[in-house]
Amino acid sequence: MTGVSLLDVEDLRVRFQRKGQPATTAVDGVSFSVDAGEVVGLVGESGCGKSVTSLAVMGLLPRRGTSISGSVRFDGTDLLALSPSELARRRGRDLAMVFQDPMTSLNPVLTLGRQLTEVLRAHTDLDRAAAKKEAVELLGRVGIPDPRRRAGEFPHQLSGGMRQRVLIAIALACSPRLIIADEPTTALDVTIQAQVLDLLTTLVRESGTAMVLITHDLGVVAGTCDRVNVLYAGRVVESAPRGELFAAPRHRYTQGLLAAVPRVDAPEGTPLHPVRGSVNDRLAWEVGCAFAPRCAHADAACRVPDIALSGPRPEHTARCVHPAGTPLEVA
Amino acid sequence: MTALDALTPQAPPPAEVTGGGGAGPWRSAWRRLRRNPAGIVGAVIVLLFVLVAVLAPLLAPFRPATSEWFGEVTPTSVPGPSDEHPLGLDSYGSDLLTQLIYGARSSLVIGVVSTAVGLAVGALLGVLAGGIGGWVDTVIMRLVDVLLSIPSLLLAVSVAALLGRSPVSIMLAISAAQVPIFARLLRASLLAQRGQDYVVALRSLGLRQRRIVVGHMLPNSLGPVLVQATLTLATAVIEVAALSFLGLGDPNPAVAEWGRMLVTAQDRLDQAPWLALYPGIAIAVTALGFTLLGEALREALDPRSGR
Amino acid sequence: MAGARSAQAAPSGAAADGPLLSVRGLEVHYPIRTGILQRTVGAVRAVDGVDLDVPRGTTYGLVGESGCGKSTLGRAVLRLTEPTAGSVAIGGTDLLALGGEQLRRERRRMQMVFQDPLASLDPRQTVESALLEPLAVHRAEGGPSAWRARVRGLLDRVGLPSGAGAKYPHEFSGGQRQRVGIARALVLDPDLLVADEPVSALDVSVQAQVLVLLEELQRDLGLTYLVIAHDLAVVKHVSTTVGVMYLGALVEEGTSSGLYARPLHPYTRALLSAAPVPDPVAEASRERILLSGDLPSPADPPSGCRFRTRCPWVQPTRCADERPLLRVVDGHPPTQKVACHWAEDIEAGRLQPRGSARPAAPAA
Amino acid sequence: MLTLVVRRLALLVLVLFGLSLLLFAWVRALPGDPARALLGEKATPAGIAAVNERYGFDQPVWQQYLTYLGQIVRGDFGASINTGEPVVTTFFERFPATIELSLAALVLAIVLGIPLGYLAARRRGGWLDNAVVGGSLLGVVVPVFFLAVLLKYLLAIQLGLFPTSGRQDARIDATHVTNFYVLDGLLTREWDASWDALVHLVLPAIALGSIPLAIIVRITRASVLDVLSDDHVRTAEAKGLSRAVISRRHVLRNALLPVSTTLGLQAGALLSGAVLTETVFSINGIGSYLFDAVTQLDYPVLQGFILFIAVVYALVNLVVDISYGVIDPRVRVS
Repeated sequence: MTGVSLLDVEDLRVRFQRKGQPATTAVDGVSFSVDAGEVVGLVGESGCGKSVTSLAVMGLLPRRGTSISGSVRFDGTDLLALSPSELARRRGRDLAMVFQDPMTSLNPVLTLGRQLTEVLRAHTDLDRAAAKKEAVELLGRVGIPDPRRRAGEFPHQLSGGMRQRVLIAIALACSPRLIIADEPTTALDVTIQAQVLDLLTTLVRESGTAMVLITHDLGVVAGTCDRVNVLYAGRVVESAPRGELFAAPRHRYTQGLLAAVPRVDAPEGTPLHPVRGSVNDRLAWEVGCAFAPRCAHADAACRVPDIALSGPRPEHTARCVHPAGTPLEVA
Repeated sequence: MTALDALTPQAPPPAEVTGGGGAGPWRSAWRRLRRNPAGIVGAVIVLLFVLVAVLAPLLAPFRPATSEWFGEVTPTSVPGPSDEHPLGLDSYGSDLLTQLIYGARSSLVIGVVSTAVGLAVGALLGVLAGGIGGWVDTVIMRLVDVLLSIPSLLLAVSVAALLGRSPVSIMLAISAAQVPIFARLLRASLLAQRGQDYVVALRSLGLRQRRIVVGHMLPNSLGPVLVQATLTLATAVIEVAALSFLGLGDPNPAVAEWGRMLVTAQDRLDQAPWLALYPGIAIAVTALGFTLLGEALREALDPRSGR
Repeated sequence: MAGARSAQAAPSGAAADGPLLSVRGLEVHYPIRTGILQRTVGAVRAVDGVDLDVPRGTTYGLVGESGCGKSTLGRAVLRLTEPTAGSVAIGGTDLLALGGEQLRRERRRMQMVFQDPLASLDPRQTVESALLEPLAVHRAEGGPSAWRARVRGLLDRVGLPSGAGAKYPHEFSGGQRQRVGIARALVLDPDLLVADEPVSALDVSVQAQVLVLLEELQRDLGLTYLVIAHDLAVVKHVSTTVGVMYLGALVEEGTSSGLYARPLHPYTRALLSAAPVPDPVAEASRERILLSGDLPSPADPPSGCRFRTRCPWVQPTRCADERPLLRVVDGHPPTQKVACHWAEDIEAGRLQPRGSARPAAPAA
Repeated sequence: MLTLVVRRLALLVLVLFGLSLLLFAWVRALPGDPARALLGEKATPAGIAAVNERYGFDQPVWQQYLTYLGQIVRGDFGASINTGEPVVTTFFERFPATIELSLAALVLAIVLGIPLGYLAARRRGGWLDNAVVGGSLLGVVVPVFFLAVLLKYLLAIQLGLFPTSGRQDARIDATHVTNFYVLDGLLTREWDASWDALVHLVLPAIALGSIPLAIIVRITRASVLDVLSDDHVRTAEAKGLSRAVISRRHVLRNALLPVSTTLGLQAGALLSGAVLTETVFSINGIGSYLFDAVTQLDYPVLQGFILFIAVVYALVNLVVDISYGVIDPRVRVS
């Protein structure tokens, strides 16, 4: 995991300072990497910092009242060190983003075609007509029926699923090397979610684009990602290849989540084991594991600062003093 | 981990423990209000204005509208500041400071009474329209449409012209322009709440419609109404003056009134511009006080609108 | 939990052996008005003929995607939305026949748990006063001191810390708010609880707490639930019987274990195949049925079978011109009913889906 | 879209109908003999007889109303009691002055207000923002007639930069075609006349413009702040578009939608303000006509005036709504 990755996020920290309010730390030292062509998941509940991480990588956080530290290396360049205009030249061309809410993420007063051509025109030297042709082609590629007519329509004339397809087309327009998809299907129905996930993974695999998939849904991750990073309270608490994470989770939080989620394929009478408390009940990392107040296995040893990501193998690490699989589990 | 874990009471986050009895929406609004400097400035201005109006007889050096020094006013000059008259005389030979202080009094009385009447009538119409709905709603809202189709000052002018020139008619004229505003505000607020989950929940608990409207929906509309009333006081102060300016003010020359002071000052603009300046500033500052307070209230009651 | 229920309620005997909730031919149509005169030109058929029975002490899970009419159905059952036609009986009492004041008194027997607990509570009311108010309105037994004790007991029962009563809704976390919502629904000691998406607004780790609480309360208090949700896993977990809704009507109904193990309706199959499972092995081996297109408008539903425009198994005969009714299929228990003309042939594999069904994309 | 227009026109008819009822009731509610009340101090037996004949006060009330309604529909608003001139004629003579003034004020407010509001929002919390917010607050609280008096004293009387009153210097022999003096000068190529009318317009327009300016600035600022936090602006940023393109195409364009609706609502405030401004600067518009009517209780003029204003106000708002539909595809298509 050294230097060869497409995206290398190292010790990313994001603090928000709003006037008259105490500063809040949204991201507290997140590190992960994405190799070319790889699909990496960032999983966590509300407030775990997954969306802030993605916005920080894209340089989309408001400048005022935000302090960011650490490094975000994309193909060797530290994105955090780029000027706003240099970063803007890379956004949409090298790395692109798909947002959560398709209903609000498109400009309501511009035609779909216009919203596609403007990104093409910004990053390629296509002329107006060529860009228009390419836009129609893109709409067709993401499965929008009758793309030529749709290109002249406005966002409100499309269903949520169709709009999300348009957003995917916009993200893919300039063949970026990395796509960050932030809860791309959360606002959609199950059957539409299946369509959109299928489309997204197919297109990404076909074009060899790497993808960071951000979600709260472990099921979505299980069907799509190569590697998974689990976030809690602004830190990666577990990082593992997909198969291992679900088969042998090490962090007590990951384990708890998996036991708490009902499954459609569970045999009848399978009990649920809730995680107690809420995400608001947490320790500062300076004091110990943030999950300790909710953890059934926590003891005094969990209340030491700077618990490192560790594990028997570098591919599967967890930030846990009493990881699953150690003798404590029988207790 | 057993299912029982989920049921054991959890320690609330530390921040909540210190609250003690819990912070109601009004209390937290009050806290936000106190932290807003513009709101404090507004509140101070309003307080001073009310004090001056109430204590006018104590504060003013003379009795109002006496024309006691009429002899000192000539067609070409009005005496300026002197030891006896800190701001000089007005064009009728009364003490200008006294006139200004008593002017606060009539502004306050007319402003408060007209806003109270406008609020009462408007709120009643709004509650009937929003609470009952159906044809009652239609009739009331069409009436409101008619009233709103006339610019507010012209509505006031018409009412004042109809009722003749008297203090009561001025108050009614100004409140007539406010009725549709409050009626709309309350109706919109009630309608917006009618579909909200908490109202549905109250219905499903078997509460009577009247209790839901009076006990829950109305208190939840109080915030916007309070804000509007404060902002309306600013408009009222300006409109009183505007009516006087148009010659529809209180005909009693013994009543000091800022708008009329401004009108009469116009004739002597080149000799004694301060005659216009002082009442003008008084109107603007008073309106500023109510506006600042109203805006601060709005922000305090709805933290999300914080801009 | 000695009930605050007065003598007149608690019907025993005659009505007790039938289902607690019985819905027949329920329709909720919203008129569509257009033009200058606001003429009614049609109707949104939000709920378009639904029959269902929920036996006492069981849970009926209603599942479907947004816009299928499940929430409208839930509200119509409680008469919070006025049904256009049909009947709703609770413990033998026909709700739709009740006048305003009778209905208001009858409301204590049926309560609702909302999706967004914060929105369902008056922001200016403390939790205690929100729970006391219904007791006072219905003049429950005992008087104020008994009511207070009941509220305290209830808050404790749903797992809220002592002192929660004096707080306002916004001071709680999401999970705690939903506990407040559940406590409020229980304060009148109802028989039926309609829970509309009770956990979908909550964090994943907190959802299970609320589901477990609902289970325990049902066991201890003998409650009957109608749970409405879009999450198939949640519905499966809590329900005795599951109904699948599409465009205002039930397309399949069955026991939770039977329906999930052997779904008959193409839509049920597609839904189940689309529901993500947190297990890569299961994900990789599942057959995935991808539906084409979007939900048709409930204002202009397709003729015949409403699902035919998206159905991978659609046939040139019958589907377009004959509306399928719920029926029992050979080889399946009589509890499982499906509204599909071709259910047997599809299950036996005699009919093959159009191209869109295929195994999940290989992961890497 | 067409439905909207027709519905709004239908509503306008309804409102006018209600208004005519109110106005009719108003005159009937005047104390004492309506004819005498109408004529006031100028009542002579002959005058009373004439009024009685015109309004039919000796007929049943409903018939009186129908007569009145019929006159309105024919565009007959009666004649001024003071001058004897038909109300409608005087309106059309004087209305151009008011429109000219209002338009000048509105143009001033738009040209200054939108850029200022936009810049304030973009530099939220900066000195410009604070100045703009403070300035717009002043615009709201300083009465328009006070501002007019102040401007007249400082810039006209003291500094002599602008004329103190009127629409045009009496010494200029200008030809008036449309009664829009600035336009007339341009049409007849009397450039000096046009220029002089323009100079006369400056102070009144600034005074009157203070009202819409304050409001346009605030709405623009709030609306831009809203749009800036919209998801679609973030999408535009994620596309890597240049700042200028985002500002123009994705922020300003969307932010102007709510601004355009408030412009219509400004029509009312503008008309009220015009009455006061015209009084201060002795401009012969309908404002000063109303002023005279009010001071002399000229009821036919007041009645006609209110009806007329209501129509203008409603039409302006209708035009704004239609243009909103043209700008916003969500309204246009559905």
